[in-house]
Amino acid sequence: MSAISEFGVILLSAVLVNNYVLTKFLGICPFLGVSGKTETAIGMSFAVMFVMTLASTASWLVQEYILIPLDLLYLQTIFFILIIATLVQFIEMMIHKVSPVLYQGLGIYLPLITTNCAVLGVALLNVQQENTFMTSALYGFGAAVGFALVLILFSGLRERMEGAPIPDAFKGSAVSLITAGMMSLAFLGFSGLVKV
Amino acid sequence: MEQLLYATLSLGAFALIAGIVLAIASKVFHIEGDPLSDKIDALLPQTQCGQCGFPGCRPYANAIASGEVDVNHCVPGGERTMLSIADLMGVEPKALEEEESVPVVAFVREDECIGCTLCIKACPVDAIIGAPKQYHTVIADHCTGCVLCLEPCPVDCIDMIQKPELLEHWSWPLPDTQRAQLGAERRESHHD
Amino acid sequence: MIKSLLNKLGFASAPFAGGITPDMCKWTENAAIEDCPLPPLFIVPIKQHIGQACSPLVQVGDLVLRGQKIAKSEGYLSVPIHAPTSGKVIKIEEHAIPHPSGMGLTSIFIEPDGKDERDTSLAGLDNWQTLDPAELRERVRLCGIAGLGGAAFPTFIKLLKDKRNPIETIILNGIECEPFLTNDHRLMVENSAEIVHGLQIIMHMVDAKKAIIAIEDNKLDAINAMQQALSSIGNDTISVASLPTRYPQGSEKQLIESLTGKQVPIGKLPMHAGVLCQNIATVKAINDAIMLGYAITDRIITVSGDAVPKPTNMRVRLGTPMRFIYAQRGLENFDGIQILHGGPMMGERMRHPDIPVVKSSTGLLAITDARIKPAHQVEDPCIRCGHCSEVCPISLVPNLLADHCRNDQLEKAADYDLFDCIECGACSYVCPSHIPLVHYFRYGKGQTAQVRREQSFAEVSRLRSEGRDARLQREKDEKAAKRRKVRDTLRSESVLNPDNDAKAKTSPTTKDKE
Amino acid sequence: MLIHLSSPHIHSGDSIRATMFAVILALIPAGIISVYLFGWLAVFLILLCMFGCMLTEFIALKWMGRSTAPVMDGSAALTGLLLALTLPASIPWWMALLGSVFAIGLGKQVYGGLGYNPFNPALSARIILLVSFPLQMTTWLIPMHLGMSAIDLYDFASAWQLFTLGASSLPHALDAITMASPLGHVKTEWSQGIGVSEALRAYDYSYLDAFIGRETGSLGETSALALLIGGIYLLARHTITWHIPFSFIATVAVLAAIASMIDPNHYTPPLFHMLAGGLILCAFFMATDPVSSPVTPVGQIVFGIGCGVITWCIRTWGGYPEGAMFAVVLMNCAVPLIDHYCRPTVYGKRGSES
Repeated sequence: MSAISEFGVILLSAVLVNNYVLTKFLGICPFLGVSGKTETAIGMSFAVMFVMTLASTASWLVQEYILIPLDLLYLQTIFFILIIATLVQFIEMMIHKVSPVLYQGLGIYLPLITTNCAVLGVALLNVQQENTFMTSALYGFGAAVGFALVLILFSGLRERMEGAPIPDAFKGSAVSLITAGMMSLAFLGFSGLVKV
Repeated sequence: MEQLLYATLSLGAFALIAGIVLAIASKVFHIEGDPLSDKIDALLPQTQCGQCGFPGCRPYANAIASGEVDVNHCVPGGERTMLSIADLMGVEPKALEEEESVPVVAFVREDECIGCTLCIKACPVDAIIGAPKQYHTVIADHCTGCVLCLEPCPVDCIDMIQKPELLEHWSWPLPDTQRAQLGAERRESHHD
Repeated sequence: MIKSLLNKLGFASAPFAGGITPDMCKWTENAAIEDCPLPPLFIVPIKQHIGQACSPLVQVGDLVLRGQKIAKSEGYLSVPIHAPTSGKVIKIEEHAIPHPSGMGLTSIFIEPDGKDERDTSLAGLDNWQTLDPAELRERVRLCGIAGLGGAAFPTFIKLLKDKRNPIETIILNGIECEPFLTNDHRLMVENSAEIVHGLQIIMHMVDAKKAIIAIEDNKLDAINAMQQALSSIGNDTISVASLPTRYPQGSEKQLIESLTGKQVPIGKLPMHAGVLCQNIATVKAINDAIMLGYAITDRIITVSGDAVPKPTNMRVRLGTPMRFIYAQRGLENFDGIQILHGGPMMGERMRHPDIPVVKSSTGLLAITDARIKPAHQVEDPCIRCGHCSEVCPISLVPNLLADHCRNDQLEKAADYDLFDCIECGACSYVCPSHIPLVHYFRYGKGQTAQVRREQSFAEVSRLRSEGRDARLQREKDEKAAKRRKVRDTLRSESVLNPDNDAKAKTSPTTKDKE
Repeated sequence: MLIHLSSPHIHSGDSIRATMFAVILALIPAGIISVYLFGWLAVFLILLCMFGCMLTEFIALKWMGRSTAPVMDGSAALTGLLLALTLPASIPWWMALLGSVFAIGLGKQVYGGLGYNPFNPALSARIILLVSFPLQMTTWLIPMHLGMSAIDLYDFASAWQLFTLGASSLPHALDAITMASPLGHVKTEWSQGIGVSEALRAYDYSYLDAFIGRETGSLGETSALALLIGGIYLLARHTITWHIPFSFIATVAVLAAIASMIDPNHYTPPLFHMLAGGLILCAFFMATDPVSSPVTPVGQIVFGIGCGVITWCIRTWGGYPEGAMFAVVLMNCAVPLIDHYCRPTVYGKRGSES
């Protein structure tokens, strides 16, 4: 398989087939937390894309050039969390400067990207799958795009549900989770699309 | 032992690098002032009435921006102001502290006015004119209905009267149909 | 056949977007215009146009003549009001006007003396061809002419000859796409010569090269009448265009698109597209104002609807109460009947018949509750069928827009182009869920206007408050500076003369009290 | 009468009920074909699903204390009919009933009833069933006209037995009454290295039969002819517009044409794609469900193209042989965004930009 088509397969797999939110159920917290408004969701998507792509490349570098040579694999989680936390702090300051409204809109969920299990999950899976530098960057980016895709789609659906006379028992998280479940079922349609 | 040294050193070094990066970033992205409170201030009705417990609209805006107070203390702004601030801040709307009232303006019963100028001093928007020992009059177009002039008046000659409804300002109410009521219910549910 | 099939499949190429073809119910198209007798009392509101209200020129007890100016215009966007007949002013007070709010406006009550004498102070301008357009324009304003198509926009404003925006084409709007209404139709059949003459006058006024008389193809006799009137004067700069019947073709912007293929840009006027649109009845009124010196005191009104025993078209004096007009056509009991002022698509429902007709009154309909009910059913949820956006002549997405209005999301509504809506009602007409979309848009527009008023008021208040704070600060500073100065001088003085000390201390405090 | 009555004061007379019954009417030809293929079984399933949906709607509304009038507006009956037409004939009755409950309960009433469901209720239920019971949902009975089936479905009693007690109660082996669908057949053969044309020849595939509907599949998806008759009726009645069906089917056809030109041995030809599986049913009746599809014409075309691309991709490379219903539900997710970004150009904007 040529390099380009391999990259394509990795992207497709990370975005659609093995979507982190809908098939691996990682990153559910921001998925439910910041999907109330499309604008906020788009902001969050870019933030996560930034963090995830950089985190997966940085963690690959750390893994390859610090942890393995020094035989410190048991420090993997701490190192990765450190990387992610730094990146999140960085983007938090940046968003606060660039868009105070988005900063307010994201609220607590912005620093919580640190504990977004999808980010750590991507970093860990990357080293587990023994990806190369390029593929891990691509994988991180693809996973982030997949996260962004479903987050934005979901925010659109939730905005539409805003004015609906949803039965009291299902208002709020209940109907959101049902919708997410339905999206997850629909994404099952992509299963088997690429064999990785 | 050597292993432990490597671990400590590498982690320490890495943390140091991260710290330096963040320190530089915080310099680069340093923010002057608070753009958020400007935005909130623009949403407030500027009655300067002090019913929120702050000495005017700007201080209240600053307090909201810093997260010190809830968004539901502005009485004259009513529900719409509360909802738009809550929307801006990305917080859950809260019920208003007090019920909204009809818009009013102050009116001085001129035959009773003794011309003490106390109300003129109290008015936050300079909407009362008059000189010492002369009748005072409220400029109805500028009065915000803040009622701050009632208290200082020694002879209680100021009334709050309902703002006259103008034909040009009339607007269609929501249709009195099924879903309009649902919408109203939904808005009411913010109150509980 | 093929065309109608294509139409149904949505392939049709249309002169303007959207549109509907409702049952036209033109029951009175063959009914000749009848004169409505004088009512026992006229009620003349001091504002009958878009713009600023007039201020009364007469007092209670004054005797007036027909066509005499009884209220003068205030501001630019305003035209004066004239007495509909000769008689006596018996009172000036607030009275209900044709407005959906049911609210009132200062009105002049005139009791006719039955002589119906005309004010002859304005002479005809037979030599209009040699006169300056500005002079003719002033005459149009003086005669109180406002758009008689229903909008009542002061006509003289549109007749401005502007070098930057030269008028190429005048469009004479004889579309009358509202169901039921036939007043323009009958006027074209009966007064075609005056209409053409009036058209020539305004062509002279704005120096237009050509004019098109636009008539829908369901008014063949009107098309014939206009063509005959044109051929009798042998004018080849004016043409008659027959357009397929479709609502809302009579809307100015849609008509311009139908005829020229051009759209009037958002925020611009037809004159920016080189077009001037005038209504049939308005042009007739201009002709009378120039040729006879007549101020506008009457207009043609279609009296129709399934609750009117004898529907017809009538020449009615402005200020005649609706109840009197209906009574002329045999309708006296209004139980179970809704009164509409204007056509059924854009007209407003009146709460009672004791309201006078004004310059914007194109029709008076009386519809039974049973017939009006389907249009005002309790709404079902929107099934998003999209019929509303198909028929919207502005290409809005009415169902989403209505959602935003309903939920008070006014900024979103503005983003969805709420303010481009012309409230033609096509969306509400086709909605299978009976959602009163236009009502929601009106609500949204009203709320937005309210918010804007509040915002500008808040802005003014803030400036005043800041000004006051600054003033107080300044006074404080000044006082402090003064005090400091006094203290300094006292200190230097007290060294010399200790007796002054006590006196000096009190002086600033007394000043403070003032 | 209300106090504030805004214009307009006349109405076209259109209603939700009329719309729903028009769609039900348009599905009658497909229903007839299903009875022709699967005998009484089709009748049982269609009635069960329609009844199940209406009953669920009634119970849900009653439970929530809302008016039960919407039960009779035809939308629940339509959902039931559509669901039944997407089910394989051999499905156990309780699964069909479960599907009806899912369709109305989870697909519609949870969101507040008619007009608020983001996903097509019938297809939501279909997907839930497919994921939950993959075997039963991909078992296809041999249609009656082939004369090869071991049971006679035109016989009320034996059809009833199969319907109530399931295939295991029959004396025959399952193989004796079931066969593969064309899409599934081609996919399985390819996985064993057999090319398209050969696989179709082995299947005894005929385009004419596929067009008329003389093949196996879900109840209502087999006959392109019957579905087209219904679809054209809806187009002529102006219940749906051409945008979604046309762009959906055309996209699949174009992609299939390009692919089969490149490698005719691997990729099936466009006509096969158009006639196979639930494409036409989905394009005319599922994707055009007004509630879960975009409002604006441009949005509808985007929606249709999206459905087409996903359908073809899943059919060609995916794990499932048929992707049309996944495609529609996936695109349903994107409808709010499509609606927001594909609004038509408002009058006068064109002019003001130039």
